[in-house]
Amino acid sequence: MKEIVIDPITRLEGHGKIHLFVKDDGNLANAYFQVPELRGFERFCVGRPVEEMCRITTRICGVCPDAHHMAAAKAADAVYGVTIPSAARKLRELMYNGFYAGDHTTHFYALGGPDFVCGPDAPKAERNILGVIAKVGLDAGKAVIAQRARGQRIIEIIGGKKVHPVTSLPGGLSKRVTKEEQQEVIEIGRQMVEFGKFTIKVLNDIVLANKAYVDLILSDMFTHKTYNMGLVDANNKVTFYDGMVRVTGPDGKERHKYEPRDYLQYVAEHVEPYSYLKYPYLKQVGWKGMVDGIESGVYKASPLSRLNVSDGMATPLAQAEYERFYETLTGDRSGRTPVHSTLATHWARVVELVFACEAVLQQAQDDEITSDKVLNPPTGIVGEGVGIVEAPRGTLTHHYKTDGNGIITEANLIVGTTNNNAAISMSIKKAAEGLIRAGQPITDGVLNRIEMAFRAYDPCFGCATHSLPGEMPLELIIHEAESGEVIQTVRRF
Amino acid sequence: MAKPKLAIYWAASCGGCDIAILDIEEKILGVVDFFDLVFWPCAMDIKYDDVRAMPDKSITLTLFNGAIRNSENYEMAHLLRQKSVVLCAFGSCAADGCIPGLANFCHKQDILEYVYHKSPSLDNPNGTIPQVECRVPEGRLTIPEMWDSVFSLGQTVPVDVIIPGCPPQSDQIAAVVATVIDILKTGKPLPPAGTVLGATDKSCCDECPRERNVKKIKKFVRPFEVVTDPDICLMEQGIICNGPATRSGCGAKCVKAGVPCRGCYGLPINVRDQGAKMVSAIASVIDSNDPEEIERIIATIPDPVGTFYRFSLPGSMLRRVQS
Amino acid sequence: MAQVHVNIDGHDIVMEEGAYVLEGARSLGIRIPTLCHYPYMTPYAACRICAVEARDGKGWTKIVTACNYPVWDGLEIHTGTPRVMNARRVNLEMLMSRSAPVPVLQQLADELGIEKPRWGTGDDTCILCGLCVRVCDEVVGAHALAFSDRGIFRKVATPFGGQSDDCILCGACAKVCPTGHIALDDINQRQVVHRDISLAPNSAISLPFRQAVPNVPRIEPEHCIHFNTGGCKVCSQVCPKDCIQYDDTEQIEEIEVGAVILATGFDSFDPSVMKQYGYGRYPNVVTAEQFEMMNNAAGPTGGRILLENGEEPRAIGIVHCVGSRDQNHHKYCSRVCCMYAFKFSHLVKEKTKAEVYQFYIDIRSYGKGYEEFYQRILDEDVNIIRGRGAEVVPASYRRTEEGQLLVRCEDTLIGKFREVPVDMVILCTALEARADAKEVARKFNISTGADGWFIEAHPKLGPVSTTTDGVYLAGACQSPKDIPDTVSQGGAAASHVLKLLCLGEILLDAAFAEIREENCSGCRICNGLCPYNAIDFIAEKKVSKVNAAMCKACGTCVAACPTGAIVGKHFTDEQIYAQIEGILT
Amino acid sequence: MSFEPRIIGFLCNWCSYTGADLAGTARMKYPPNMTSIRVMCSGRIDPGFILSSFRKGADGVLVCGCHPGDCHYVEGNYKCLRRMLLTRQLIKDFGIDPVRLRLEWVSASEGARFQEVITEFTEQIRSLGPLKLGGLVPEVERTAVHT
Repeated sequence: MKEIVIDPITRLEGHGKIHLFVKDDGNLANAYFQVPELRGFERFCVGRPVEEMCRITTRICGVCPDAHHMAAAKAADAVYGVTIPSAARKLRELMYNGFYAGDHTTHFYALGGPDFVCGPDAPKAERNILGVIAKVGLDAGKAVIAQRARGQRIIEIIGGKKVHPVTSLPGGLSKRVTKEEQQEVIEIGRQMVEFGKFTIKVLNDIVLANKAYVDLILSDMFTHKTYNMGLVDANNKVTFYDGMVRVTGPDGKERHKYEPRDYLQYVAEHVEPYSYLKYPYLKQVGWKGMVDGIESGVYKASPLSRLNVSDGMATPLAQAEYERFYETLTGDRSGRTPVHSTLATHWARVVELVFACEAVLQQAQDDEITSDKVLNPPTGIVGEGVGIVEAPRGTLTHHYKTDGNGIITEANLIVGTTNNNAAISMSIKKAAEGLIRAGQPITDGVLNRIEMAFRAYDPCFGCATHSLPGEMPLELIIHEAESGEVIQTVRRF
Repeated sequence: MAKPKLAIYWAASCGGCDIAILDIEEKILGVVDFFDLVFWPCAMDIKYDDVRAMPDKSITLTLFNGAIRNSENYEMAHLLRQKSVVLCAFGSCAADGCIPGLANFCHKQDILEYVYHKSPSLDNPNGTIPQVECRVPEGRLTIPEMWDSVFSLGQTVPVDVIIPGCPPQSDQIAAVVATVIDILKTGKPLPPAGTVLGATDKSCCDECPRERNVKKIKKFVRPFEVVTDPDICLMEQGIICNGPATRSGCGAKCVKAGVPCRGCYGLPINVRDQGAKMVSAIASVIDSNDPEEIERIIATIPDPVGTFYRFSLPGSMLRRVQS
Repeated sequence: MAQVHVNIDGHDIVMEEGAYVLEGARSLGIRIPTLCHYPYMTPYAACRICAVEARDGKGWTKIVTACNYPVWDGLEIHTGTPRVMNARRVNLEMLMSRSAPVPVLQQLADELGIEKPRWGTGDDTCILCGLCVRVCDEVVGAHALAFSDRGIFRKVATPFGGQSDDCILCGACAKVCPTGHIALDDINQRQVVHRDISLAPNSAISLPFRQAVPNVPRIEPEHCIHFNTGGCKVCSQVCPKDCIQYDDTEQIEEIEVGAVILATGFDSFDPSVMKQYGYGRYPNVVTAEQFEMMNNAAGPTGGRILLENGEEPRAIGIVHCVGSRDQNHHKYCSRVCCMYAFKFSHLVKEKTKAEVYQFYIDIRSYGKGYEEFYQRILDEDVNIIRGRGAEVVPASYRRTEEGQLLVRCEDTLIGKFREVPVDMVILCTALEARADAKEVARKFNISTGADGWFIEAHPKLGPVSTTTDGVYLAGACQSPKDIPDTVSQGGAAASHVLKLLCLGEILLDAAFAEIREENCSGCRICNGLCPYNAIDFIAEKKVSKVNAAMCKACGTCVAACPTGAIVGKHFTDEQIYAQIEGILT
Repeated sequence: MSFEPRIIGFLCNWCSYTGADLAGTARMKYPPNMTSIRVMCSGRIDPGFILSSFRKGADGVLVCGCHPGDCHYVEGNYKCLRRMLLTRQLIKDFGIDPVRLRLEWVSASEGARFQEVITEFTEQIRSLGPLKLGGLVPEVERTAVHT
């Protein structure tokens, strides 16, 4: 038996590690995905005041702090049983959409993008944001950077701070938005929508035009028929900040639809001794191990999942793109037939990107956001609260219990990426199985495809790659399990 | 001549520091252009072994973010110290331990117990706890051991430069980068070890636009309990604000946005313990001489230690909760 | 008013029309006897003794009363004609027929050559002159007296002859009464030691005390008729320089000074809280201060030592440590009592034949000549009993031959319980800090000890200065002390001040706090903390600044400064942390 | 060998330090475990001094000032009082028994009281045993035995 360790695949929220066991015949025996770090937020949040969670849990992830900020804020509102002023609610949602617009951009161009814009087998030197820029032009590159900046700017205006926003409080926000700031956001919104259109164009011209990519999407290697989870609004349209959690089966039929506070009835977390990261699954379906199918409680929570659980998008451009997406991949523009190809997640992400941009423009034009009343100081206290938002990487749950003084006595967090832990492991294994074959040399392409398998999830421990030049460090060491003698090393440069 | 070499590494951190680096926008291109980026695990495919292979002091500048939380962080800190001319503690985690450092309020065992035995959404009938080494049918799997305490970089190896902040503000990063590039170009002398860059020698109040007056506090209130006056010092409105005991450089963004400073820019020059200083300052302005009343007023401060040491627990004098 | 020409006894005089004859005559020095006339009161012509003859020069003539006959142009007045004399005699004799032979009438009778009144004499000492009624009405304004009844029953009386509520006990009626018919019964409440002898000023306008500076009289509003009734104002009418200002009030003046000497002195302990000594209950139990006043030659008794009943005491007990050296009151020794108690014994021995008993705990006669004085007292046969005076009780009436009071104590030298009979007891009351000492201390940023005495800068090295530069202490405000000590401390304080003023500049202690401007961010936490207000906030620079001249280096701002911007010279953080390190490693 | 507590005492110059002086000149005996650091006023005592003392190995910290109302600097001892009450809360949260930090008012005339306080406090700390701080340096983690 040979043993292959890919370490680190990346680091951020802890780092990921892939462990492959190869039979002597050269075929894969098993693949393990490990998350070897634990920081214990749930434990050390105990004793802290609940209103501080918005500013403490942001440090779980510096890439999507806004998601944690919002989830914590909503949970804190619930703890105090307070309804926040509608102006505050609109501002939070506006800020959150702004964040999405920036975050999805980064992922599509800097992380996911290279694989498709440049093509999966393009020389790795090109397979990065610079490669993308080379392909779509320097101006486009600048546009990408500008788009990121726009998202950050909206967060700064409403959240007070680009990375790790601060303004949410139980009962609303600590900061008002001035008319001038509103004008700036509206302008940003316009540019964002333009950028959204541009991105669709890039997708069409460069990606969808590329037959190889479409085949890749549809190839079985990257397909998992699992349950999907995501937030939906009153009309079952995709929403990020607030809504009900909807779960649909591999068949696309609705399985659950519940209020955040009820999440414990639907989600449970499984533990494996070789990874610090737990494996959430659908409680009522049950844990059958890391397998897909309607019998297995494994679910995905990703842009793709959100599209799959929803009946469409709330804005025109996005809706159009949504229909085109399903028409292309399932032939059914209604979206009732789910798409299971993990690689389609990138396209789904573009759909959401467009939606976010449109939403920003729409919400920025609502004059109520400049209202003075953004905080509604709580009067009583309930003592328990759950806050769920859609993080770009999946449904994010914050759950707090407090004493009468609002001091945390128990905290439970199910982080976006964690939802996909099982799915990611499966994807990796499946990819590895398909790629590591008797007699086949293990090449750099092999590594990249294995990467692609989970990069699609934009896993938060992959946030790292939201940066130049957009590659995962990846290394395979193949050696005799017994002697430990290295037979082959493949390394990317 | 050969480009100066730049390394960026993260230990126990959230990645916000790197996002902050990205937030310097186009300037990042200039950085990549000026430096020879030799190590950036998030971005490049350079392994530890390669770093080990590098000659000592061959890396001109290493930006080290994240706290020291396990043996791997620890070894990397030593390795990079050995290989770098200038080792920079980048961001609050490396400087003082930051939010992950709050883990020092509990012990490793508490964390494992809670996460794998007590958390409400758990399904763990056998009470499995992840093991450093674990056997699976195909063989043996290992994961690093987590430590009981979190440490700052400075407590692990000597640090040359500190860039504080959670995260350091992009404009400050840009400025520091410019300075460093300038130093390297013109061959100016390096700043003395332990120099703090990207921040000033004053406190957060310096950048805070709010009007301040003589303080006398009868009762502390929490940020959400009152709609605050945007023009008056938050502390005068009874809200605990760490601004006075926090280095300036962040632009006082939080207070400008109506939330009290929690001290992410770390302790000011001449201050040895951020929390102790806050205690001293806060207690000084309590408006009572009667022990019972003082106790009552103190009781209105929620979670004093967690507030005063929000970003600097591992960097503090007592480091962690004892026993 | 028209001027008129009048001739009195051949002297021409110009008077204002309507003025009375009596005025003109008196201005010419011509004596016209009166009984019912008094300045500041309207003439009443009750006694009619002031009869004179008026003529117009054309033959018309008439007897009129000078006190209320208005003058007119061309009027001639004759005051000595036989007709006038006769009229006066008749009037006087009639008056005498109902009145007792009081001195004023006798004297007048002699003047007019009446050996024996024709209609004999009566027994009424009141001559119904009405002065008392008028003074009470017109001057005092109390309207407490009036005439009642008619004819032979006419008399002066208070309403229904009872104690009048309108009477303010001013005594004016008694003062103006020419016959002494009205005597002021001392029923007033002013604090007295002895009947008829008040320790309060005997008149509403008086000098506070002999040595008062400035040595001018002042009015006691609560005793002044004017302030009680709005009337009187006699003093202002008699004052030739009209110095009397009724509307004068206390004024607060601000004076800029370079230094201050606090010499606010002490309060004396109120012994009435120590019931066992019966102060307030037994009139012959007096405090040292009251006894001192009695001894004052200028005092109410003219320096005589008298009992309440005006007799000389046969034995006097002097009780030491009243309120001093007492767990229930003041733990400290008042320091001056022993010696003044000796002085009292000496005075008593000098002025009276009385026995003196001293009841003491310990005799503290330190100091130059003190012990010698003590010895002298012993030689003067003063009884020195070692034992705190436990109680003062009245002697049972059968046993008053030696004294009306008994002082009880345990004589610790003979180990016996004793009851010492005395007539008078002098309580040596404790010196205590002024009631407002704490306020004053706060005003000057100095501190008081637990007993309320001001705390000096250093018990040995700075006994005159305080923690506030330029503020010095003199006398009993710092601690109980006698006159020599007070004088010397006062001198020392004065010279300290002079040193300051002459120098023109101040030498500062090198230890003070300093704010590093480059680190201060103007959070203003320190601003409210400085007990000396030495920290200013410079708004334009947004930094705080320590005024080194005012800083006393207590370091409370140094500890408080959250930015570590304040350096405490001589006690820097570096120094203290180094000490900690040094001690523990 | 028996445990000898190490105690740091912060004494104000005017009352407590003088009181200690008096105890000395009056030849009063008290345990030698306390080493004193003189400050002008108890108001100068920075909570940092106390944490640092514990950090550097003190088993107990004694803070002495003038009696309320007697402060040489008017109210420095009240500021000290407030700081010590909050500091006590702080070290409690740090898991250190708050009785290890003691605040006492000792006047210049209370030599005997000073002697009492020191004796009593020393015995109290002795019975508590040494204050062992953990997690101070990374090196301990590497050698630590983890379960």
